[in-house]
Amino acid sequence: MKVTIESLRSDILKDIADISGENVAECYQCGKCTAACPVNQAMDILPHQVLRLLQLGLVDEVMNSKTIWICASCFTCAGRCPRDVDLANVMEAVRVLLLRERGASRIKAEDMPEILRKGMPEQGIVSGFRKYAK
Amino acid sequence: MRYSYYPGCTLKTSAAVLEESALNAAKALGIELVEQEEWQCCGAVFPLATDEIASFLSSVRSLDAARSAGEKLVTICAACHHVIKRANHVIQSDGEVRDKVNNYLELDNYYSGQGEAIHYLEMLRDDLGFDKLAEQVKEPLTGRKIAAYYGCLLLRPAKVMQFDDAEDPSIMEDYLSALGATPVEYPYRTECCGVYLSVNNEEIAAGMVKKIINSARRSGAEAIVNACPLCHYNLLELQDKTPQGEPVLPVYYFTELLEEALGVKREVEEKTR
Amino acid sequence: MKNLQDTIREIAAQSLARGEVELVIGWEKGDLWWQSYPAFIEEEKEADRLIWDPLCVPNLSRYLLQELSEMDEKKIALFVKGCDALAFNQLLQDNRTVRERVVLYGIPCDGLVDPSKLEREGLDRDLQEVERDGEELVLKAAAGEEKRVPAKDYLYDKCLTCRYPNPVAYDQMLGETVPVEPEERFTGVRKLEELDYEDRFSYWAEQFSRCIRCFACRNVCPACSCIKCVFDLQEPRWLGKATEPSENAFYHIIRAYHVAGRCVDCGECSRVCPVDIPLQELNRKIILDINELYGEYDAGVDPEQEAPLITYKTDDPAAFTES
Amino acid sequence: MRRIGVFICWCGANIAGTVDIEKVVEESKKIPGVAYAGEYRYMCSEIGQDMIRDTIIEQNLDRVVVAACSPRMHEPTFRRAAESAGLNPYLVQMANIREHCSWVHKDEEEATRKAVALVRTAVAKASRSVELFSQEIPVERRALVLGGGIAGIQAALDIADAGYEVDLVEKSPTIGGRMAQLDKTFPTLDCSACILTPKMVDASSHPNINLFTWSEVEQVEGYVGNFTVTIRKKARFVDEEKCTGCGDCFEKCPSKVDSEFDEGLVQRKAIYVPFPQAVPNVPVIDKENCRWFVKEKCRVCEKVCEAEAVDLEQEDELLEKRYGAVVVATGFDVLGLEEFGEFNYGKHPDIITSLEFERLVNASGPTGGKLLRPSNQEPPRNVVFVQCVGSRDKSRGKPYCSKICCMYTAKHTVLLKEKYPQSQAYVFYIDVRTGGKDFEEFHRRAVEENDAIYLRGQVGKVFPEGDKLLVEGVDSLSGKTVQIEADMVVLAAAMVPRTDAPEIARLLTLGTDAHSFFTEAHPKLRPVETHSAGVFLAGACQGPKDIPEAVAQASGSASKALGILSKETLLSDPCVSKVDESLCTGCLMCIDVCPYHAITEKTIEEKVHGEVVKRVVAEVNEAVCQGCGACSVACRPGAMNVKGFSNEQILAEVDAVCL
Amino acid sequence: MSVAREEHNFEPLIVAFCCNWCSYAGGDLAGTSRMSYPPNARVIRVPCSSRVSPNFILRAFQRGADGVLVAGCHPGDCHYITGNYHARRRLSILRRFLGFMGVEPERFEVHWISASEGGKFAEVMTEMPEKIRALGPNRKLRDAR
Repeated sequence: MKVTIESLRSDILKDIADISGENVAECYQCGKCTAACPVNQAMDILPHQVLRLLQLGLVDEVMNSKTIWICASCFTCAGRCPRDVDLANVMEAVRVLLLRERGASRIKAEDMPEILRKGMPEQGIVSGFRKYAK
Repeated sequence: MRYSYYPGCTLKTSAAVLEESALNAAKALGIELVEQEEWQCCGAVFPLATDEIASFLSSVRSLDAARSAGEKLVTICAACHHVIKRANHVIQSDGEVRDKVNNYLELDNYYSGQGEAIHYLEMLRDDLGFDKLAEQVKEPLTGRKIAAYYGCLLLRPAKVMQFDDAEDPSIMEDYLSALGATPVEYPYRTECCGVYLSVNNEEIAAGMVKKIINSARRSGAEAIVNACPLCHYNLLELQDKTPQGEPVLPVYYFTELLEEALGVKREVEEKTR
Repeated sequence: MKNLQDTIREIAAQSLARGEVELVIGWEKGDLWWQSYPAFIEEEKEADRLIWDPLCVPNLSRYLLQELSEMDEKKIALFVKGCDALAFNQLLQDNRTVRERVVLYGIPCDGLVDPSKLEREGLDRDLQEVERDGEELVLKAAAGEEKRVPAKDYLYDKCLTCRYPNPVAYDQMLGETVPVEPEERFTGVRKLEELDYEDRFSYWAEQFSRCIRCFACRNVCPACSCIKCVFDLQEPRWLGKATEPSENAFYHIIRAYHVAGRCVDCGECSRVCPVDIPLQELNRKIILDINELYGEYDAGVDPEQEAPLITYKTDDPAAFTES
Repeated sequence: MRRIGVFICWCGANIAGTVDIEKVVEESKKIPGVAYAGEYRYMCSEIGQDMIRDTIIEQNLDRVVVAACSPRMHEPTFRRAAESAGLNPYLVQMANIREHCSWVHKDEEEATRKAVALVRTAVAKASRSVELFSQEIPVERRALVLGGGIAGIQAALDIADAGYEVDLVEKSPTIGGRMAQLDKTFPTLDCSACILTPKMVDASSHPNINLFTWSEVEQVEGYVGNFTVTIRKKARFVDEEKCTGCGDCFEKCPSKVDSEFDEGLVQRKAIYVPFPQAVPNVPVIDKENCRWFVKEKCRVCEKVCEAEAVDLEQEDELLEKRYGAVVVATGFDVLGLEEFGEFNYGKHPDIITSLEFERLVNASGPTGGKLLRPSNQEPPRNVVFVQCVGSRDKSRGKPYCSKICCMYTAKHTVLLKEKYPQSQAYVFYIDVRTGGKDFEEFHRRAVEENDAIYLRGQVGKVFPEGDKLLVEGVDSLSGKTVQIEADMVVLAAAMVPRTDAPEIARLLTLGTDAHSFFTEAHPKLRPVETHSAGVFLAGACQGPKDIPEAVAQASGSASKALGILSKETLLSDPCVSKVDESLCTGCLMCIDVCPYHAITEKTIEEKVHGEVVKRVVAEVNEAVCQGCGACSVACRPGAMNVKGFSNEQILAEVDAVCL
Repeated sequence: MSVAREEHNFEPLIVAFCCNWCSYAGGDLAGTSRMSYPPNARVIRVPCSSRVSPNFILRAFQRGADGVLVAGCHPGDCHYITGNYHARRRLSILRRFLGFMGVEPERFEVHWISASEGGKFAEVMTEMPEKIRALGPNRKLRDAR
C-alpha cells in the first residue's frame, strides 16, 4: 500500500471528520473496540483497523469493506474506548458518504414484500432504511 | 403521577401488546400516561452524522410539548427513548444545533433542552420506586427464573443515556425482583441483538441472538424479557426452535410480566405479540 | 427642646468646673438662621454659648481627630446624636480615637431640619429660629411671629431613613429615647438599578460632571479619617488633579470603596456636597451588596465586630458570574 | 533619565519563529528610558548571560529587562547575571514573550505587536524598580517526613544520617508502605521484604529519627525554616512501652474485617499488627470494628494481655512540633475499577488486581506464597494479565501512563512460571514500555525464556463460564479476535494518589495536577521542590514511579531539606510588604487580613506643629511576611506597599500596557 | 493604541492581573502545551489576587482597557492560604459596584485558574475578548484626554 501526503490530507477524510465529529488521530490502536464488538467475527476488517486505515488515509479500503455495513451501531466500542473516540459515529460517517454520493442504497423497494412477510416490526424497517438507504 | 406519553410507530402496530400492557399496568399503578396530541415517528435510529439535524425535529417537538405541559416525557419503546433522550442532549450541549432547530420549528418559547425524557422503567424506579411497586404486586412471580435483556439502546452511550451502569446494569434485575421473580444474570445481557442487521444480514443477527439466548439458557433462565420491539423480534424469530417449532426460550416484553404480577393480565391473542 | 439645651449647658459647665474634662465640644449658633457651628468650650463660663435645636447638624465626632492629638492625654466631652455616635464608634474601630479620653453625652435625635426644604417653600423669610414641638416645627421670625408646620415634611431625607436616632455609644444619655421608625433606605439604589447600563452610566456621568473636587465629602466623612489621603500623594500619583470626568468618577468610586464596610450611612457626604451629587447612594449600594452577599452589617454599631471586607468565610458567595 | 537595557531572546525558534525579533528590538529602542536594546539566540545560555553582564557594564545600564520565557522559569538566572555586573538583582524585570506570546499566538504580526507591548510594560515596571535586599531568618534545624513508605524512610534516614533530627509521621499502624506488600522487585527479582525490612528497622532504631505511626498531620503554620506542625497521634489503645509483641490479643480478638495489607484477600482482627515484620511491632485497635467501641462489650484483648499493655481509655494526643523543612512522601493508591464493568472485577474472586496478585505470590501472603485461585484454592494454569486498566484512558480512567505496570506484569509472568512451570501467562498490552536499566532485557526474558504470550490489544469482556473465566480480546498484530479460557485474570489498575492528597496539599499549600498528584516547582529543573519553600516531594505522591526512582527522589528531597537545615539562617525573599509610617493611619486592618500574622502594631513619636505626639502604626516582620499583598489593598492611604510588586510599579505597568 | 481601536475592526484590549502561583502558571502551561488563544489580553503578574487593588482596575479602564480580568487560585488553594478569600469579597463588591456605575459586568471578570488549568486559561483568554467584542469599545470611565 502507498501512503502519500495527498491521501493523508484528502477531502474525504475531512468530510469523515466533519460528519462524525471524531478525530481518528486520538486512537492509539489498543483494540478495545474490536475486543468489545459483538459482530467482529462477521467483519472483513476489524473495528480498530477501520480507524488505522483512516489514520493512514486509506479511505477506499474502508469504503469498500463489508465491515461498515455490518456495524450495528450498538455503541459498545464507543463506551469502552479509552481515547473517547466514538467509532460508531465514524462508521456512520463513512456509510452516509457512500449513500449520499453514490446513491448506493443497500435496500431497495423491491425488497419490501420479503421484509414485510417476515413480520419485521416498523421500527426495524424504518431503521433499516435509515441505515441502508437514502 | 401524570406524564406526557410518547408511543412511537411500532407500539401502535406490531408491538401493540407492549403499549397495551404498559398502559394497563400503569393504570393499575395509578399512573396517568397522557398520550401527546401530535407526535411523529422519532426516526427509529439516532442520526450519528452530525449534519443530519432534520431528524431531531420530531423529538424536539414532543419534548417541547411535554415541557409546556410541565410533565416528564415517558416512552416505552427503547428505540424511541434512545432517540429522544439523545436529541435532547444535543440540544442542551450544542448551541448551533439548538439555534437551527429553534429557527426551523418556530416554537412559542425557545427550546433549550429543559424537557426531561424518561423511560417507563426509569419512571418505575425513580418516581414510583421499586419498593412501592413491590407493595402493589398481587400475584408475585415467585420461583420464575427470568433473564433480563438490556440491549444497546437504553444503556449506551452511558454518558448521555444515564440509564444505569452501562457495563453492569441492575435496573431490570431489580425490577424483576420487585415483581417477585428470580432474575437470572448472564454475561450477554447487554450485548447487541443485531438490530436492523436482521433486515438484510439475517444470518449475522441470528448468530448474535443465539449467543444471547443460549447464554441466558445456560444460566438457567426460563424466559427472557426486553423493552424493545426490534430486540423482541430478533430474539423471538432468530433463536433456535424446538422440533415443534416453538422458541426454545420464551420472549416477553417487560410490561407483560408487570401486568401479570399486578393481577391485571388481559387475554391477548398470540399473534399480536 | 429648651430643656435639653439647658441640660447640655449645665453638663458642659459642670464637667469643666469639676475638671473632669478640659474641653467640651458642642454646637453653637451660626451667623445665619440655618447655621450651627461646632463650639469648643474650655471655660465654664462659656457653656452658655451651646445650643441644641433641629439645625444642629454638624457631626462633632470627627473634630476629635484633631483635638485628641493636640491635647495629648487630656479628656474631652462630646455631645453625640445617633449618627454622631455611629461615627464615634467607627473612629474607635479605626484606632482614630481613644474611648477612655472621651466622655460621650448621648442626645436622642428626632430628625434635623433641611433648610433647603424650608427655602423651597419660602418659609425662610425673616426666619430666626427653628424649634421642634412634637410632630411640628415652630418657625420663629424676627418680628416674633410664629408659624407651625408638620416636622416630617422638612427634615433631611437622610433623617427619614435613620435607623439609629438614639446614640449607640454614650456615657450618659440626655433626654428620652425617641421611637425608631425608619423609611426604606435602599429605594434610591433600587431605582437606579432599574436603569440599563447605558442610562446608569449617563446618570452618574452627569452627576460627576458637576464635581468640583472640593473634597467636602471626604472632609466630613467619619470613615475618611486617614492622616494623609491617598489622593493627595504625589508618588504614586493615583489620581490627577483635573476635574476630568474619568478622574471624578475614579475619585468617587474609590472613595466609596474605601469606606465600604465602614460607612455608617450618616449621609453627611450628600448633605455637604455643594453641587448636590447624591453620594450617599454610592455608599448605600455597597452596603446593600455586603448585606446581601456576606450578611447584614451596620458599621459603627459594634466596634468589636469585624468589618466585612477584612474577613471572609470559606463558602462565601461570589458575584463573578452575574450579568 | 534611566538607562534601561532590553535583552530580547530568540529562544531558538521558540520565540523567533513567531515574533519578529528585529522589530521588537527596534520598537524597544523607542521606549523612553531605554538606553540599549539587543537580541541573542539563547539569552539564558552562558554567552547570553555574559552578554547581559558585559552590556550592563559597557552601557552603564541601571535597569534591565529581559524579554524571554516565563519569569517563573529564568528570572533567577537573569537576576544572577545582573548581579555579576554589580547591579542589584531586583532591578531586573522580565517580559514573558514565550509562554504568554509566541507559543500561544500564530499570527506573526499580532504576536510581535503583543511582544512589544509586553516589553514596554516590563520597561515601565523596571523604571519604577528599586534596589532590594534580603534579610536573615533563623532556621529550626529539624525535619518532618510525611509518609513512611520506602520514599519517606529513605528521606528520613538520609536526613538523620547527616546529623539532623527527623520526625517520621505515618498514617497507618506501621511504616513500610506499598513496598512491604510486594513480593519480588523487577528487574532483579530481589525479595522486597529482604531489602525493605532492614531499612524499616534502621529507621526505627536511628537515634535521630522519631517515629510517629498511626499519626496524622492536622495543621501546618509558618514558613520555610520555621514550620509549626500539629500532629495527631491517634490512640493506639496499646501501650507501646509495655507491649511485648506476643500476639495473644489478636489471637483472641473475636472481630474480623478485611485486611488492608492483604488487599482484602483475607481478614484481620480488630486489634492487629498489619504484618509480622511491622515496625513498630505493636498492635493497634481499629475503633470502627472493635466490639468494645461499637457495642461496649468484649475487652477480651485487655483480659488476655499479660503485659497489661492494652489501654482502652487511651485518647488521641495532639503534639505541636517545629521544623525547618518538610518532605512529603504520601505515596499512591490503586484506581477503583467500578467504572470498568466489562472486567467483572469484584464479581468473581479469580479476577484480581496486580497488587492482589502481589499478595498471592508473596510468601507472607494469604496462601503462604503458593499462588492459588481464590475461588477454589487450586493452582492456576492459564493466567491472563490485562495492562492499562484505567491507565492511558481519558474516558473512564486516567489519561497518564502508570509507568510501572509493564515491568511488574513481566515480573508476574516470570514468577508464575517459576511457581508453576506448566502454567501459561497471556499479557494483553497496548505498548510495552521498558525505559529503565535492564528493563527491556527483563521483558524479553519473560517472553523468550518464560513463554509469556504477549497479545497486542485490549480485552473486551471477562466473564465466568463454568469454573473458568472467558476472556474475549483482540490481537491487533494478527488482526484476529482472541478467546482465552483463563483460571485467573489479573488487572493492572492505574496508579492514583492517596485519597487524602488534596487535604495534604491544602495543609502545606502545595499545588496539585488535575489528578491530585503534587506538583513540583519545575518539571525538569526543580523536580523535588514545590512552590511552597521548604517543602519537598518524594515518591509516587508526585507521579507514578518505581522503587529506585522513588528512593532517588527521596534522597534528592533529603539533600534539599539538608540544604536548609545545614544553615543557621536563611536569606529571606525581599519581595515582601513594608509600611510607610508617615502615611499609616494606624487602622490596623492589615493585621486582620494577614494570613501569616506578620504584622504587629507599634507606637511611634513624631512632631506635629512643633509638638511631639505619639501614634500607632503597623509594622511588618519581614521574615514572616510572604509578600501576598493582601494588606496593601486593605490599606486605604497606601501606606502598605509590596516590594517588587509596588503600587508604583503596577500602576506604571497598567499605564504602559494600555498605551 | 497597539490593538486596533477602530469601531469597525474593534479588537478589545484586556488587562489581566494574574496571580503568580496559579493563574500565571496556568498561562505558562497553556504556552508549554502550545494552546492557542487571541492576543487581546496582556498579563500583569501579581503575587496574589489579593494584591489587586480596585485602584489598578479603575486605572486600567481609565487608560483605555476594554475589559479587566483578575485571575487567582481556586478558593481553598491560595498559595498564601487566604488571599483569594479576601479577593473574592473585595472584587465581588467591586464588580457589582461597577455595574451600578453603568459598566457592563462582562467588562470585569474574575476567574479561578489553577496552575494545572492551561486549558481553562486559554478558554478564558478566548471567551472574554469575544464577549467584549460584542459590547464594543469601552468609553465609560475612560480618560478622554
